[in-house]
Amino acid sequence: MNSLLALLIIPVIGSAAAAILQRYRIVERLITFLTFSLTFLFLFGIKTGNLFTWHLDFLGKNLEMGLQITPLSIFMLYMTIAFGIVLTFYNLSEKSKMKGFLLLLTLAASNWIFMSADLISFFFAWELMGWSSILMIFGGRREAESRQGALYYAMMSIGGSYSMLIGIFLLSNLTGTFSIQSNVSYLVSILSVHPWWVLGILSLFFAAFMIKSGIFPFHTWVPYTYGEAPDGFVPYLSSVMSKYGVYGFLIFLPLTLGAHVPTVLGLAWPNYVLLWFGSITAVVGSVLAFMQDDVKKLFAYSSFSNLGFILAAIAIFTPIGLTAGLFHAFNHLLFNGAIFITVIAVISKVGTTRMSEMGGLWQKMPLTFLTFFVGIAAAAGIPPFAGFGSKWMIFQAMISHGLIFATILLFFSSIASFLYLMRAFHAIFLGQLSHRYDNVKEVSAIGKITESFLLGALIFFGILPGFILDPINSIVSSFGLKPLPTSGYEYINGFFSSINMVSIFIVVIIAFIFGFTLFAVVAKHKKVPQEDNYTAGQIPQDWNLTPEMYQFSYDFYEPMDKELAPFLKVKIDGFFKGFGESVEYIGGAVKEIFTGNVQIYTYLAIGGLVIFIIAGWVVW
Amino acid sequence: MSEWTEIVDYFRGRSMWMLHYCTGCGAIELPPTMTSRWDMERFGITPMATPRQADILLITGYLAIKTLKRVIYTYEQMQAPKWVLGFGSCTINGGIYWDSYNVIERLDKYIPVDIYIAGCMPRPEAILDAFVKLKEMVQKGEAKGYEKYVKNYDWYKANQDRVLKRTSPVLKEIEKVTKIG
Amino acid sequence: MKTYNIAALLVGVPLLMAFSIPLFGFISKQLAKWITVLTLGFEFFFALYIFLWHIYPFNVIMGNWVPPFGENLYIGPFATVLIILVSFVGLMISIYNLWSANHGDVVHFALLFLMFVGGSIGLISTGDIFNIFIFMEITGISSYALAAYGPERRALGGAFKYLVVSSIGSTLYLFGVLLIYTQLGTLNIAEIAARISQTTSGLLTFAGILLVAGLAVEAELFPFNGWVPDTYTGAVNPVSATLSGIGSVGGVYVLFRILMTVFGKDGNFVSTYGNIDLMSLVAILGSATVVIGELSALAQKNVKKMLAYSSMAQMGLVAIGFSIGSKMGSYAGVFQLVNHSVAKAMMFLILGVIVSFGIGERIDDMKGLWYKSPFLTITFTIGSLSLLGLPLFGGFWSKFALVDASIQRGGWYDFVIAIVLFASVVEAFYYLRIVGYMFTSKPISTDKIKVSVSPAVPIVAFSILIIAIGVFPQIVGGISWNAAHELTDKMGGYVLNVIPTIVGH
Amino acid sequence: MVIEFLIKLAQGLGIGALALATGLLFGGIGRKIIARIQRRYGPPFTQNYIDLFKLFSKGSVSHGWAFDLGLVAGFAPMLAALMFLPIGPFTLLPSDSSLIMIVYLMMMAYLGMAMGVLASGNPNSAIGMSRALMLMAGYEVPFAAVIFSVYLFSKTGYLTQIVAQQAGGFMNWNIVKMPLGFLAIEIALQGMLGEKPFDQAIAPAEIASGPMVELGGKYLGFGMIQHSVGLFLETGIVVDLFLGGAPNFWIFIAKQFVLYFIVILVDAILPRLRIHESTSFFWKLPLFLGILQAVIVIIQGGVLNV
Repeated sequence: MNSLLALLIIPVIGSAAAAILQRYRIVERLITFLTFSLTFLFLFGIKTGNLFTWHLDFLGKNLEMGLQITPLSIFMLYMTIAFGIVLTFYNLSEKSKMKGFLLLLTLAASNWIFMSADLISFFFAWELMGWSSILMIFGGRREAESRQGALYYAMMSIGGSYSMLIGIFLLSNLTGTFSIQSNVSYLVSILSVHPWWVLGILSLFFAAFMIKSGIFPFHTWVPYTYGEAPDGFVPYLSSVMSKYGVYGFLIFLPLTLGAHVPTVLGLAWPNYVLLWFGSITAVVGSVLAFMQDDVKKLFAYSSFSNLGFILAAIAIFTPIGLTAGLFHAFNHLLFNGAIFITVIAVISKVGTTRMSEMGGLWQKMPLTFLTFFVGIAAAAGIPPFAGFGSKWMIFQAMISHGLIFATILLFFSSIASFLYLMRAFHAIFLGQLSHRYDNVKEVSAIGKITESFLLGALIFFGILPGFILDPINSIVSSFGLKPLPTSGYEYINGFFSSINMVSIFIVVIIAFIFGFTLFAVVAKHKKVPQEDNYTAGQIPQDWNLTPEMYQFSYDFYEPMDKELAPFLKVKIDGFFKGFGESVEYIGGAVKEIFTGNVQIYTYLAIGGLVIFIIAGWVVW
Repeated sequence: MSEWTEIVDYFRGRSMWMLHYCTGCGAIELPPTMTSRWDMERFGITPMATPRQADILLITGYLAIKTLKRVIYTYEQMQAPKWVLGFGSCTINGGIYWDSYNVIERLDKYIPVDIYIAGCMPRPEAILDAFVKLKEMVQKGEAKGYEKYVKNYDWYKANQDRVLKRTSPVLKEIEKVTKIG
Repeated sequence: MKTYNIAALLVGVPLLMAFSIPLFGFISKQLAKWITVLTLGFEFFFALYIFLWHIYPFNVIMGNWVPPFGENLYIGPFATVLIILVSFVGLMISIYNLWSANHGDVVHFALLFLMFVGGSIGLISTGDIFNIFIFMEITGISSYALAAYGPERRALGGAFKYLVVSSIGSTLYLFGVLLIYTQLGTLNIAEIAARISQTTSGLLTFAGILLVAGLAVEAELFPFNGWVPDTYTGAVNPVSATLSGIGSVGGVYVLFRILMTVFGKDGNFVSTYGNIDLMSLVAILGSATVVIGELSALAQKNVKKMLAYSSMAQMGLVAIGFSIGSKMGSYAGVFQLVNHSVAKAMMFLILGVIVSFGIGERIDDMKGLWYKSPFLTITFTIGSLSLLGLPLFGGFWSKFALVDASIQRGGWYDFVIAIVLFASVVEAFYYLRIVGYMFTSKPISTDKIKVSVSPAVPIVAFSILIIAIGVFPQIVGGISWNAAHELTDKMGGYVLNVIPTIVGH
Repeated sequence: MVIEFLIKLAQGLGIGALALATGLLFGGIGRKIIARIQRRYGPPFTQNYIDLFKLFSKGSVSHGWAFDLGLVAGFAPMLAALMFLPIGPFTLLPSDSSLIMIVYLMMMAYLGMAMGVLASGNPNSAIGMSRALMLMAGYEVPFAAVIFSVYLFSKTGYLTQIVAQQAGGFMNWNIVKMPLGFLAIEIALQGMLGEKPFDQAIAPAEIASGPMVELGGKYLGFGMIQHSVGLFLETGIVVDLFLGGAPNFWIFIAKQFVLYFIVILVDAILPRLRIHESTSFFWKLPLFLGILQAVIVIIQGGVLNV
């Protein structure tokens, strides 16, 4: 079978099988996992330049729908399917809700998005992914909220798709073809002649991509949706599905490469604008994240904040910017996946998503704790874990253009990410263990395997980034740019510097060994239970002090509220909600036309006729 | 080995961190002791915030049974080596509260006191004198109150229980109140 | 001129069987139902035969009187696709009716139903504007009666409203026909079409306006569609399905047959006659209908009423598609019409099943349907997603074509399509809201709904059809394209096929 | 190979010890200076060595392995970061991205430390940590602005090279070329070192010394080492960036001491701000200075040719 077709057909068949057998949960999960694995096997058969086209007798045009493989699509396919395998493997054992057949449909759509050679297949796949994920989000932990979340997502997503649809037809009417390549090259050719027109088309497309990735000002749906989606699906939603927007941007961004357009600080102005959208997203996400008490919402904000980083990086369409963006996309997939999988593991054990109700779980779930720790260290960009290299490259890309304000925004976001990550870390795993969770157990064997794998991957790709940078370099050269120099798997080569990650790793390890030796040699310590704590002389038991009362994690950054209040007053969310409400209000008013009174209907009909006739008379 | 212990003891004597448990009026003597007139930091003595960090427990004044309980708890939270300074007459014989029904008379029946500072109030000079004495004792390896406490724990415990028993009805009441609240 | 007179059975058989149903009814009530199924099965397969063996386009000539002198039926691609659609939907609803006999007088119901379908087929196939009026009256009268069926009092009210507004419509239509006859002296569509461009009488424009207004009642265009919500809601569900899946098809057919074939010009863009741009008029009506329909549906708490408003809005989309005037636009219109009537008929039937199990028809009552019947939930979802135009479902391609056509047309249609798409977002909201209620929210009682075979067959058939169109749009695409060709190429597509020897060409 | 490695190891430990000694000495001198400003005699300037020695010989409590791991994780990356800092003419592990490595390794140390103290489960340490992090959100932003200006100005992140660019006398130092940046980083330094008015995190009288509330004995010792090495590193970076590095170790620590002296003077005369006041302070004046510096550098032609 043609591998390209197999990537689409196998998930669909798997989906049908899973739908039929969904009554038997374990079978359904197994089918989901196996389908992902099988799809992955077929990935080895594809090569750059593979093409597949079929003709569709539709629209009265010679409509060619095609699949094609570029280095970028290979990279995306490997990344997303591999993550899907990890997630579905994890879901084999856990009780988290997830509808396998919809996930597999999403997989088919996802593969199709990355492989589509023309805008019609792209749109088709995009919409398919849209509705299958919408249906998936129904049926989260909390019923009413998950419905709201799914609807919010649906509204934004469908709005975005329609905007893209209009863009597609505006474009194809001029070029007479739907092929992505020829449309993009057409846009390149008219960019300097009709810049506003191109901008109009691009903004129609970019709106869809921004919505999907949750870029400011379309970020508002993200927390509602990620926060309420079924636990087994959230990692996929935030790690994989947010990357479709990135892929979309990468389709259109090369068009400013060869064109003569006004530049700002060496950046073509459309890129400059996108860069600002990215930077603002990064900041907005981080700032809103550290105000959150709901752990899924917190990482939802975190997720789109990182997407802001990625967008800012790829907007600087230089070799280092592109490399940094793609590298961060990969790292984000990895650490965000690790974080979300550990988070849903915790949620499934404690049965709540409110962080202020958790705490001290490191004693009960040590492996989960360690995975989470490494995950947030990577998210904070700390060497030698995955996440450091890409963040550092993003900063280099920005500094090299002298984009001081955007850089500072991003750096602030990076620091703020440290804040919210520490908060989640503290509130979930550190601090006092409530007696409610005395019986909490570590995740099952399958969960342990998944977590160890993610832990290993975070370290492995941290110290040997070359395994990711190599394919990224081939993507960079496929865009006609000169890739960054490579010098071995352990090096991250940047603009200013090259970093040998292995050497850092070794130095840190030696320092750790020394630290532990010192720790073991000097005076001995006494192990005490966590309740034995400094309480200013009060004996906790006398005052009925329970561990959860002795845990400070609610409203952790309350003093910041005051400083950020002016910024938090701007409520984009409120705008969308208010818009929705007023539409509903107008709907209520319009409904009153149909009063149920037949006389009114008669008057309406006659009135309509009279207006026609008068209008006819006047023009006549 | 003994040389090593001597060295350690020498440094311990030079760096004593103090947790002041200010129950009574004696606390008023501490600010002058710390500030420019007498400056106790020149002996390496610094006030500390928690029992985990402290070497000296300085108890300034009378101890009601209620506070005694906290003192014992705090003392047990401190880690060896640790020393106790009883400050003022109240810790020695109850002072003016000698016949009170709920104030203890002798602190060292409940926790081992290394040095008492007599007086009502003792002046900062007296406090500094006590610190210097303690330093000398530590450096000579004589201040071993904490070891005494471990050795005679049963005796101390019995003494503590005898008086602390009296607080239980009150605390029981509180328990009820907090439960209802 | 190809003729195929045996095709007169398409119109004749259902009407004949309709009037003989009381006879069968004497034998057994069940037999009356089965007769309906058989008749419509015959219709469907006959139409399918015409389609698959490419017999269309052809004329059916009554008593050897060639048009324009005699009465004729003309079955071109447009008629073929609509006859297949109507007979298919009719067949499915009649199969559904085998089970749902709880609306009173079974025999007369079957009679009226068959009469309605037969009338619609006649309406679609006839080549004579006065016969159109006759068939409109046949369908009209039967549908008033059908709409009044049901145990609830609101059915009567709905039927009465339908009757009043629809009578206004037919009166206006009749006036229009009268004016045309006085000006041109003929009733044959082909001949009128051929001769109309040689006449410059303003009265014809006036006639056009009257015809648009009259037919807009059946085609559910604002402001002539006041009857829609009450009638649809009042009628029992199979009747609502019939009205929405069959009734509106006939209305749309006539409206655009007259606007495009009669009043249109040759060439790609058929729009103006006289000074009044009738097509733009319809586009405005269509846009208004879409917006008003969607907004009204948004505010509804009653699912059935919501479906009614949504029907209205979908018909607006169809009208916009045709009104673009280009081939692509007509294509989008035909395709949208097919998708709409299939999906909407199915959803009304599903609602009928739900209601028959004692579950209310408000949104809140839909809560947790997934736990009661995954089958109904999934099929309802398929219907909704198709109406929203999401891929893998039929509606995707028609909405796709609609956007393409509008943007090709350019000009103020860019705004029309923007409005339409915004309205579609609104539509997505209320449909997905229902779907959300169905998928989430465990209900208080999880008594399983056992769907018996006869309602399950049409629902399954409709769902399969929707997905089949979604995956292979060619099924409908090819013939719709031909239909679009017929509509936009007035002379070559229609007139010369009916009367090859037409004067003045 | 092995010999080479062992030599490096020994040198590394030596640097660690030296940095620790310097850091502790600075701390001791700082205490002495403050005492003198307050007209006290003050402790001997070796007091910090004595304290550290005592702490390592004293018993302590542990709240579990995460507590232990956190303390070591707070110590080890600090030590690792030292290896990349040019101390005078000497750098153990020259790397052309030394600046960013030091900055990020220090962050890792804070992360580890935070993990340890939060694992103790004491709300005071949580409050202290929350304050420390909020303060960090303040001072890191102007700090970053200055670092970026230096990057743009020197066109490298290699500290040794930055030092080399400043060779040839006082007028070549970056403090002369980028005075605003130096000002901003000196203010940021005040916050980084947690000296008054930015010592909210370890306010002893308010929240019982915040993060350190459960630390005793060797744990507190590790905390002290971390602080001292951090002091050495942070002042060391500023010396390398702005004060032209140093030809030998003694001049290096002399320059470091000058920076620390300013910090101590400010510390001695100011009271403590509230946490949100200090955070927003950093977002105002120092950030403004830092950005102004960066803009000046860009205008002077600091943009790299890509």
